[in-house]
Amino acid sequence: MSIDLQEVIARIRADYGAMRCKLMEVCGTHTNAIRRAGIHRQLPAGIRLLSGPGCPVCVTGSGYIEQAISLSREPGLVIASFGDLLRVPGNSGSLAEARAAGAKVRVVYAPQDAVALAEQHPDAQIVFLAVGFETTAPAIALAVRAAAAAGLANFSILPSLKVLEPAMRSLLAGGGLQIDGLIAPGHLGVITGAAGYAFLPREYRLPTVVTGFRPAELWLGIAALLKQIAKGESRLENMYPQAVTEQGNLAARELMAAVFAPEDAEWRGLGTVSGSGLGLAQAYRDYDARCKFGLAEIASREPAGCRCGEILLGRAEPEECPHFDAACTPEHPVGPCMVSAEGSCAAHFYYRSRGGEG
Amino acid sequence: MSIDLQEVIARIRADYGAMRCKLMEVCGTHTNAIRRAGIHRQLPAGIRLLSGPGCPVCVTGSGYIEQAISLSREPGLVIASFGDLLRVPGNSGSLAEARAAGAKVRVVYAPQDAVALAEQHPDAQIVFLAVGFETTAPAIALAVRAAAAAGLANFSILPSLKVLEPAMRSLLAGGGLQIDGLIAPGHLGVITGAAGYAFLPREYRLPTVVTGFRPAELWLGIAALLKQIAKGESRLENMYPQAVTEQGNLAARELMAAVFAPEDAEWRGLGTVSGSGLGLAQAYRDYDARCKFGLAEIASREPAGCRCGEILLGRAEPEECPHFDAACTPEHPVGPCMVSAEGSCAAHFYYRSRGGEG
Amino acid sequence: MNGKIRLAEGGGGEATASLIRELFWSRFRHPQLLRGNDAAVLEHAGGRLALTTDAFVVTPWRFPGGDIGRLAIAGTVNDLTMMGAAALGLTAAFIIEEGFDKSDLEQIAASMAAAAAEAGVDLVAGDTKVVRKGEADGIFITTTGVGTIAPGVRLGGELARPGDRVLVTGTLGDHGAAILLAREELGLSGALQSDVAPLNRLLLPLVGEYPGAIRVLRDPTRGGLATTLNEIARQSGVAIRLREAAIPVRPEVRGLTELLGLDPLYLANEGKALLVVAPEAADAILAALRRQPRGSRAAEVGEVLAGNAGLVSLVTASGGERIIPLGSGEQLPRIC
Amino acid sequence: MNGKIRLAEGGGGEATASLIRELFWSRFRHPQLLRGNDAAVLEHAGGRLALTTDAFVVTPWRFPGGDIGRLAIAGTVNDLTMMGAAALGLTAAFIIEEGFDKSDLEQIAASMAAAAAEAGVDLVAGDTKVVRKGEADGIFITTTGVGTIAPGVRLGGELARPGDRVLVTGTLGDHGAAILLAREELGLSGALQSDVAPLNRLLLPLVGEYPGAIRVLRDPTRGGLATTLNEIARQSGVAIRLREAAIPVRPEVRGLTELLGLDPLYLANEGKALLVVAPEAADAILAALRRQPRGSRAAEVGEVLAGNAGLVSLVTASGGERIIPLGSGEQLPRIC
Amino acid sequence: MCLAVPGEVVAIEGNKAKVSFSGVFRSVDLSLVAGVKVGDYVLVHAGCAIQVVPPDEARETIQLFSEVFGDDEH
Amino acid sequence: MCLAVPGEVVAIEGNKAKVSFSGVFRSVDLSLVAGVKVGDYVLVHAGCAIQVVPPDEARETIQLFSEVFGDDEH
Ligand code: SF4
Ligand code: SF4
Ligand SMILES: [Mg+2]
Ligand SMILES: [Mg+2]
Ligand SMILES: [Mg+2]
Ligand SMILES: [Mg+2]
Ligand SMILES: [Mg+2]
Ligand SMILES: [Mg+2]
Ligand SMILES: [Mg+2]
Ligand SMILES: [Mg+2]
Ligand SMILES: [Mg+2]
Ligand SMILES: [Mg+2]
Repeated sequence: MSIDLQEVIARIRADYGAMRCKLMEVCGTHTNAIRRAGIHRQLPAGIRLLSGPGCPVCVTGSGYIEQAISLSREPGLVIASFGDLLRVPGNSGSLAEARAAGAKVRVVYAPQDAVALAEQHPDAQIVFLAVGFETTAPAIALAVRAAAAAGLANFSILPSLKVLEPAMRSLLAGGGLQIDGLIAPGHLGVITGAAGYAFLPREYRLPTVVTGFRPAELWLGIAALLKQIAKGESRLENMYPQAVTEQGNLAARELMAAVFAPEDAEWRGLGTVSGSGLGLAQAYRDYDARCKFGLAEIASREPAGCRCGEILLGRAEPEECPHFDAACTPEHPVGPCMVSAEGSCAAHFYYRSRGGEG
Repeated sequence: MSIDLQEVIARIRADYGAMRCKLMEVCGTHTNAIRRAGIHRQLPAGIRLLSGPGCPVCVTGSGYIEQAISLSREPGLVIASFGDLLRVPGNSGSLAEARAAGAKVRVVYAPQDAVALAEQHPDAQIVFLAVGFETTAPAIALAVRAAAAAGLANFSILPSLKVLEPAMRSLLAGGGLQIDGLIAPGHLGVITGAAGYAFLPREYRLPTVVTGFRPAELWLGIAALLKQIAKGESRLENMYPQAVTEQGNLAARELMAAVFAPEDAEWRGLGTVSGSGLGLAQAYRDYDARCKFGLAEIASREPAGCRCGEILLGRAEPEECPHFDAACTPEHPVGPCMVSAEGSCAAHFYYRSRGGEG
Repeated sequence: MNGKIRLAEGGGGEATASLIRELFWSRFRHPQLLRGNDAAVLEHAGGRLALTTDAFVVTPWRFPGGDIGRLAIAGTVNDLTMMGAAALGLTAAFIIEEGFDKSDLEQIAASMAAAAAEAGVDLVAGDTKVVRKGEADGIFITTTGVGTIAPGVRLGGELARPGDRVLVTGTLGDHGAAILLAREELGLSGALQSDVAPLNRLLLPLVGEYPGAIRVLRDPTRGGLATTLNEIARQSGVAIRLREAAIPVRPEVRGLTELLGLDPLYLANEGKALLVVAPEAADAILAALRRQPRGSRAAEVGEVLAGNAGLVSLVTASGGERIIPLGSGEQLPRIC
Repeated sequence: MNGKIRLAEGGGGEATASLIRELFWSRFRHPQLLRGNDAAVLEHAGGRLALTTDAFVVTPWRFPGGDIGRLAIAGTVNDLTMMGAAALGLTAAFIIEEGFDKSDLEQIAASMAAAAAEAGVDLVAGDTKVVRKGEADGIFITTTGVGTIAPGVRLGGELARPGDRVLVTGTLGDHGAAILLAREELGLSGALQSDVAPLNRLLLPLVGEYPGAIRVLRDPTRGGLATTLNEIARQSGVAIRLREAAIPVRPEVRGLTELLGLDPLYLANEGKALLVVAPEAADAILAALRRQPRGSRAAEVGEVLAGNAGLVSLVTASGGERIIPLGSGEQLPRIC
Repeated sequence: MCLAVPGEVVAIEGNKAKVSFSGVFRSVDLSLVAGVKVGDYVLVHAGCAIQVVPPDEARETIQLFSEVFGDDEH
Repeated sequence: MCLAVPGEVVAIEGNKAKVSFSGVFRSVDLSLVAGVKVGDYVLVHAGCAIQVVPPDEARETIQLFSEVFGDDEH
């Protein structure tokens, strides 16, 4: 048994050809997968897809990057980071630029690889840049726990971990976010469970569908969402049950609860959202680079004219920014939404048709 | 007024054409200057020139080099050295090879440049390889004094400084050294004064002439020495009065007395000669890398078959060594006499005529 | 120009292109340099010569399926081949870091010799420099090739025309994936191998056999197929549309790129070529390629279109369409 | 081969020669490679081509009188010139360390352009790679040149004959001395400048004018006059005897070499050539050189002798004689 | 938000698995998923298995499609 | 034993001199030689002046030669 995706798409186009609505995804990997599959161009013209605050790189404040850069200049200190963070502009430049100027910045695939780096280089201080949402936080918690178990005095993390729910609430509370349905992040749901999204239809009457990332899964999620909207429903539907259970990964959530503690966090575009971040729990404070190196907080300064904040909220499209494709390109990004290939601006830059698609 | 050196040489060849004698110089710079001027080929056949223990590189034991190499492998430690020491083989290899394997070895022109290096790199430990005779010791004493005055905790020296007189006495005492006249080192004499050589004719009846390094100066010294020998005299003659005074450089000698203290020293070929070395005086012990890094003494191991020891004593010629121009070349030196361009073996290798001159 | 050189400026994408434009094209005005092909073509009394140079700096220098020596020979032979040129001779200049193992150097020399023999080309001049420990990353090799172009042969990135077909000689991304696999810091392993190989024996006979029908020959090295097609689209003032389903990619390469969030179209190839060919000859050329071992997985992957000059797009397996932009430098593994 | 590469093995002396023999000559058997001239000569339908390559790694990259860009152009133009070849085109491959200043890169490109204009040659192809911070020493440039050799021209290190005269086009050691001066760690200063310059305009007309009389043309770069003469003596199976008094050396170069215990005959030159010429033409060639600004201090410095094949010696100012051996690598300042 | 990829467990040692992603292998931490055996597919994010998934995920999607479209309102 | 070279003092600051070796300059320590003035020649070893020397050293040599040969025994 297999699906003829062309037939599915044709049917959706037929069924919802006249519909006018805005759907939002809040996951960078969704943004990217949708663009890569070319789904934008296949949707009926009245259906718009917005990209919300779901790329950890995009929502990280420039002050955090700046802290990392200033740390990276310490002699004997090595920054370990996920690759996509390297090109994010801070206030004074990116980590890639700091590296070009001599700072030691190593790209790792997994947080535990940064712990291994610390074991291999006992004379260096390794600081891992801990960015991510609930999906990534457990992997980082495992790394911190492993470092603690090994008694490593030369490993720490610079936390900028985020939790989705408070941010979604803050977004929706204002009423400024006008969307008709939400494509909920599939992999985050693996940890939180589908139940983690239940507040959206329940409290905000937002039709919400959890989906995966393959083209068929995305079309499935969109179809389900459009159907709800058409029917005037607002339910939580889990269209990715192969991976997302009702309650999610309990072991992961327990580990997070043991290693991390909620703290306020700054989101680019949203400002500071109370309880939306994860710091280290008291027992693991020795592994917090902010304490260990006495780092002062650095205020974020968004580049002049950059509209990333509004774009993350679905209040503006990248093309409405005066810098888009002028001063700001993936080559020379001004704002963070242009940095990651999943940032809304980069996605628009790369995947727009020159013939017109926005 | 000028000299026609050709005429001078012709006269010497005429006057001493039939003479049979052995002259020795004990200064590497003399060895080199004589070879470079081609004097060997111009002397009458019966007059032989031997090179004694006068190149600091040649007389430095392989154990010392080995200590330096083991130090050079310490993380954060930088060895500063005169250039010619880099290719001297220790027991396990040379400093150049240690550098190729990753050790930090910097070539400096002056000992004070090593102090400057310490000032510029406060996070590194700079160890200067203090080799030399009385000529070099004052410059090293100035460097140690400057480091002490600046309170530099990251500068030290690994001493292997030598003093000529005890070594000459040890050589001559055995009666094994059969030479007819000594060409005394001009620049060492600048420090010690001509008086520093007076014991040679006085106690050992050795005709001794202090000379400079230009071809004319060398010929002058040789002429004076031959004249003494021919007349059966044994006097000290200072043929370099422009630079060498009777008492030498008193300021330099006082400084050496303040900074250094005599100690026993190992000479390659001579073994350990009591009181023939200079260590640091009590007041400057903090600057002795041996104490600072708790270095164990390393026994010298001369490469099998190398006859450097005998060659330094004038008891063998380089060509008598089985390795000469076979296993041992300036490119791949086996013994230290092949390492420095001034070492006896290297000098023979480079400047011999293929037609026959030894 | 202000600022400091970034790694991305050597990545072969837009950053490299703009650096080269600003730095060199503004000062060196030779028309061949400005053309931006794999090799320069010089006319002289005895006919046309192709001249190409490349510095090889691959890290690590040894990788599954090859090493920097094989790469340096194959890369230069291939750049000559892409101009339809038969190698007259190659030169190699070595920059070696003090402390490099001589036995490794021997292995590199041996694999250069083997690659040269495989290609039937000669190394005719060389140079060796040694720099201090810490002043190079083991070994860098710059190879330069000079070759002769037979009369009548005309190839170039500027010659693609609407209606032409785009062929590739085999699977894409193998070299780039093998390099990522070889980088210890990513902790990956597998049987995946670089495709590094000289292509002159595969392609030069075809160039002779189909005069005029083969418009463009390119080796999609740094920056991969995506970057190379963008260059051709710009040089020729055409659009190019790929069909995702037709592009051959090994499962291991697919697995690796999915794991790291990369795109195989941007990964380097060192033993593949892309051909833009006249539509009427496409099937014959494809069949000829497939008859050779190095072309057994050749495929027609797209076509050249009029309009939208410079645009490269791809029709996805699910029928969508997306732009394939010029890459932007360093391929960084992504978490998200 | 065991062990690790030493700096000396890049010094251009005996160590470099033996490394190259063991590593490359054993594997690459092309007769041009084995000949060991400045450039390879390739015969093809259209006549003879000369091909040469060199990696430039000079530290510091900027020095009194020039920079690595000027050096890279002049060095390659000169190696072609030494074969009597007129440049058809040059290529340049850059390896740049991440973090290198773009304004410095611009200056290097500008001085390459200026040197190319001075020589009247074109850069026709290039390549740019960027390596990570700490994996190169700022910038390395490999230039390769291809040139045409006029019919009848025959030059080569193997052509010196007893009775021939050895000329140099000017003062020796200027480049090597300028580099030592520029190295901060030695704490030296002064007005001394590198001689780096293209010599094609000085020498190619003479090659045309004195066919057969000029036997060998060489640029005594790495390893200096001493090393180059040793190579020629070996290649031709002759002895060469220099006259110390005739060798032009600037006082500053003399001062610097005495201070550091070095020998100007082993210091690099980058704007000088040595010529081995037939005795009957020596005076005319010397006079012709001296009429040019770049040859105003040209001198006859020695002669070629029969017997003692491979031996280079020097008659000192005081009438003595000494051997001038092939150097042994890195020039290290001496204390003694 | 969060690239995760399914791979096949080919070996297990302690809480680490060797996981194959179409023939490319990486060490993956199993601490967060219980009872994984060789032959299972796990969803991997940042070096951690976060879920055991069925070998043929597509089947579920097909099933769900028919549910969505099977509904006959349109 | 000990390369030493004469150079001309061209400037003095404290106990450091700028010394010219035929036009190449190096900073040289003067601590060990008293009363040096600009224009003097000093013999320099390892960055230290160890002696003040006459500008024309050759004169002394010539003088000494005539003494050695002036002796009429041969
Ligand atoms: S185009 Fe650039 S500047 Fe404008 S909103 Fe996007 S990232 Fe910010
Ligand atoms: S030739 Fe070599 S091994 Fe023999 S004595 Fe001289 S240095 Fe020692
Ligand atoms: Mg090329
Ligand atoms: Mg590399
Ligand atoms: Mg060369
Ligand atoms: Mg390195
Ligand atoms: Mg190419
Ligand atoms: Mg060359
Ligand atoms: Mg350099
Ligand atoms: Mg290239
Ligand atoms: Mg560097
Ligand atoms: Mg040359």
